[in-house]
Amino acid sequence: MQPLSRRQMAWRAAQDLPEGAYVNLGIGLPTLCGDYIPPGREIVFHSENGVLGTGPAPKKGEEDSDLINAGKQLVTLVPGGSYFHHNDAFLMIRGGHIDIALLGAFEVSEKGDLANWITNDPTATPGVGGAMDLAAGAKEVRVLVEHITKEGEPRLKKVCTYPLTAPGCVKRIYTNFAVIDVTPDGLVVREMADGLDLAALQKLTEPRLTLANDWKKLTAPAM
Amino acid sequence: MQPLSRRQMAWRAAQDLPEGAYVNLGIGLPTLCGDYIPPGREIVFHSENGVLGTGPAPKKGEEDSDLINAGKQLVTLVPGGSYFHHNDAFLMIRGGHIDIALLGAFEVSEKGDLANWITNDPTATPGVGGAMDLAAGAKEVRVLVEHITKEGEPRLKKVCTYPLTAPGCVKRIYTNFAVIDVTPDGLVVREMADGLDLAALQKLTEPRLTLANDWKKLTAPAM
Amino acid sequence: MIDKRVPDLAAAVAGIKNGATVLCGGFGAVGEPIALTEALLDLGIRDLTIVANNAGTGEIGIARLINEGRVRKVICSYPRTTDPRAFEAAYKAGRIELELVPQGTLSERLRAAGAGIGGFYTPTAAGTRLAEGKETRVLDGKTYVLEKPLKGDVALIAAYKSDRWGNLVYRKSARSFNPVMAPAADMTVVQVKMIVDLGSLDPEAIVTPGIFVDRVVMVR
Amino acid sequence: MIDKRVPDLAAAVAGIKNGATVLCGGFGAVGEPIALTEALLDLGIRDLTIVANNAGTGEIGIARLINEGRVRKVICSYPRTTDPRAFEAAYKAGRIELELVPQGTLSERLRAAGAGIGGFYTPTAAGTRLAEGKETRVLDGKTYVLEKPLKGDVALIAAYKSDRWGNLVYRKSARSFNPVMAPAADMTVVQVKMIVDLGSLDPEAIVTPGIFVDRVVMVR
Repeated sequence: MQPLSRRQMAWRAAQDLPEGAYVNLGIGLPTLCGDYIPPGREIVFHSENGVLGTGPAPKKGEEDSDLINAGKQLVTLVPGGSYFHHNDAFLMIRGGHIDIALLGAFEVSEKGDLANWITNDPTATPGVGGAMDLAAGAKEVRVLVEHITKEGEPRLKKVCTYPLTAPGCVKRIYTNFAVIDVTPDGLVVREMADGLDLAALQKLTEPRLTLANDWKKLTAPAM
Repeated sequence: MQPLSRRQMAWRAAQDLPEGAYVNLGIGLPTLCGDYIPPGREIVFHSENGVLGTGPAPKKGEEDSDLINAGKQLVTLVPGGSYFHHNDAFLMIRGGHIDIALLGAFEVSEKGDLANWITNDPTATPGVGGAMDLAAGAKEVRVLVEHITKEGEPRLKKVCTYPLTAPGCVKRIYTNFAVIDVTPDGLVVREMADGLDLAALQKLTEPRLTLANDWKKLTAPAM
Repeated sequence: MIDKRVPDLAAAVAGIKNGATVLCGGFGAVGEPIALTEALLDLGIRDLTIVANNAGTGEIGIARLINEGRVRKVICSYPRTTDPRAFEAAYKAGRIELELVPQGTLSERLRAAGAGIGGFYTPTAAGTRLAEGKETRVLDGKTYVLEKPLKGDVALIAAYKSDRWGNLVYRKSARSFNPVMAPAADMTVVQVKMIVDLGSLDPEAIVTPGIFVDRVVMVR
Repeated sequence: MIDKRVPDLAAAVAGIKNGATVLCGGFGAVGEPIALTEALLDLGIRDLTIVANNAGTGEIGIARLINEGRVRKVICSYPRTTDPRAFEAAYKAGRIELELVPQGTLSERLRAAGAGIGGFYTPTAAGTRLAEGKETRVLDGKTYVLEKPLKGDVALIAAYKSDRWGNLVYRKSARSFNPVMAPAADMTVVQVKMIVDLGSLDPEAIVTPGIFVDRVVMVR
């Protein structure tokens, strides 16, 4: 089996971002997608701390400590970008102006329920940030997540075991093994990594999977 | 008897606007107050169409058709003034950031109910503008109104006969005959025009008036 | 390449349908998108609901739509603006419906539509005729009226400058309702005096980011 | 003459009391009013409720207040920011209370306080643990949670430039929560990098008009 690396997962999700889309990239893995937009495609990245049009990390010596993204990394602003306050940033999110929110996850259910803000560890400090606003407000929510935990547990669940971020919000899931759509008929596999068949993928997934007739091999360039 | 002229009424109300106050002047008579601020006193005028720091009418040849006040008259901007959109203009009003709204009125009740947006004429086109927001939202509402109608009817009422703009909002009333405060004990006369006594003023006023111990003569310069 | 510029007014208003709810920016005639509003006439559409602060001035813009019988209803705060003859004639003849909304409530309802807020409690109009039939509620000792979002099928906006992404700046008090309405409709169309190169508007001073804009047309 | 400038940090925070609810602007350490926050220490006050997006970074600002035992409660969206050791230690020891609010709801609750809105219905958190115990309501077919305004006794704001009227501009993403909090408190105090002459800020680009500001102190 040839699962994707984390950077390959980000690459794969980035390929599906359409020209002209307003996109919010969640903290962590999703943020990497910004590095893999196909050349010539214009996409506007929204950051919930009040930036539209975030660009790549600054060059050495050109860092500006007042310009960060939601993950508190130093970024740049592309031509055409703008600054605004938190209320307008979340007006954009809650008001359905963000075309795609690409988020990380702990678990996703077969109904598209998303759990990505807290585990069941009572000793952990909770934190929610903008996750619930993005999950409830973006026009479309896509998730980028490793298919199984380090312990081998599936992250795609019949019912989430962790507290929800929002019910029924996820439309597409990118994992290191597959690309899966959440549909009214359940989870539909659109792409599978080389060396996997549906039976093997099903063993690593809790809810029932259906294979799309036109399914493809999940591939990404070496990186 | 020496009632004040309309310009003198505006002058009198303007004298009470304190240094540093943020003030909204209603359309019509209240707008004239801007002309009578004592020299050296800095007051910031708010206009609900998105201007803070409106100044006097422009000089001939310096008019800018994009710069008007709420009454749709051409105005200027003073140094330190700013522009914003309607939502922020009404955030200022509704959120209690306007220190004083000085409004016109059809009627005011002894409880401080204000009626200034519509009469009982069923053939008139109704219009409310920002009147209800100002009446409900300003820190203090003061009214500038002629004491009686052209027909000699008192405008200060036990109960307003016209539909309300807001209940219980008026704190002080400037008329051409008197300056009157709305208090929990009813209407208290602070100033009366030359030649009036309480009995004469009471005849022109529906609710019971009390004369303040330290009442003064209502005077204004000739203009 | 993101390019929201369209070549002419016909392209700017293409696709707007009979019965549409049309948000029209401005305050009186200042900041009113007059060219866009009048371009609706050539579409031949009717039964429009117009949302604006006023109900048209003189014989241009909204007033012209009303005079030509295209407007079924106006939602506004103050129809009696400078020279309201078109609205007054239609209203007195019973040819047009009026929903009167306090100016701040109008603005906040538009914001709610743009911000994904399902409803809000405002103190404005509590205890008055304009709150009749609406839910009221005492919160923290004060009486509030429940108001609902007001969303447009289309917003017609007038701005000063734009770039090809649809970022907008305005001039002085011509800002008014325009930035409030831009996020509040399914499609937002803007008439501007000038289109500048991408990156030449100050990112600190952009008032309406392009995310809220679908089409931009230059009208001199 | 309106002059909101004060000479030093002590004058800027004078009068803030034990038990105050203090809104602190910024996002993480960017745009955080660190000098003002630390000036609270010299007042000797305690039992503070801090409202901020995060709960302090490293050992400065809010983190320092927490380390010195001045904070009873934090209302924030994300205490686990870069280097949250001060909050984490206090939280795990049970010395500090946490009210976790989704970031957009936090921002909207602050706006409601500044805008005189008594409550609002947001879709955020509907169907989740953070809506437990709150009123929910279906409006136009969608489930919303009723949220209430969040008002401060004082707001501590960091801005880039000011004038003597308290008009403010910010720099890049250091804007964040600062303009949202400025209208949301009984008293708003601002630390700025530069104070300029009245009239030299572009009136089209002022982000926080001085009406929301009570005191301005320059901190280099």
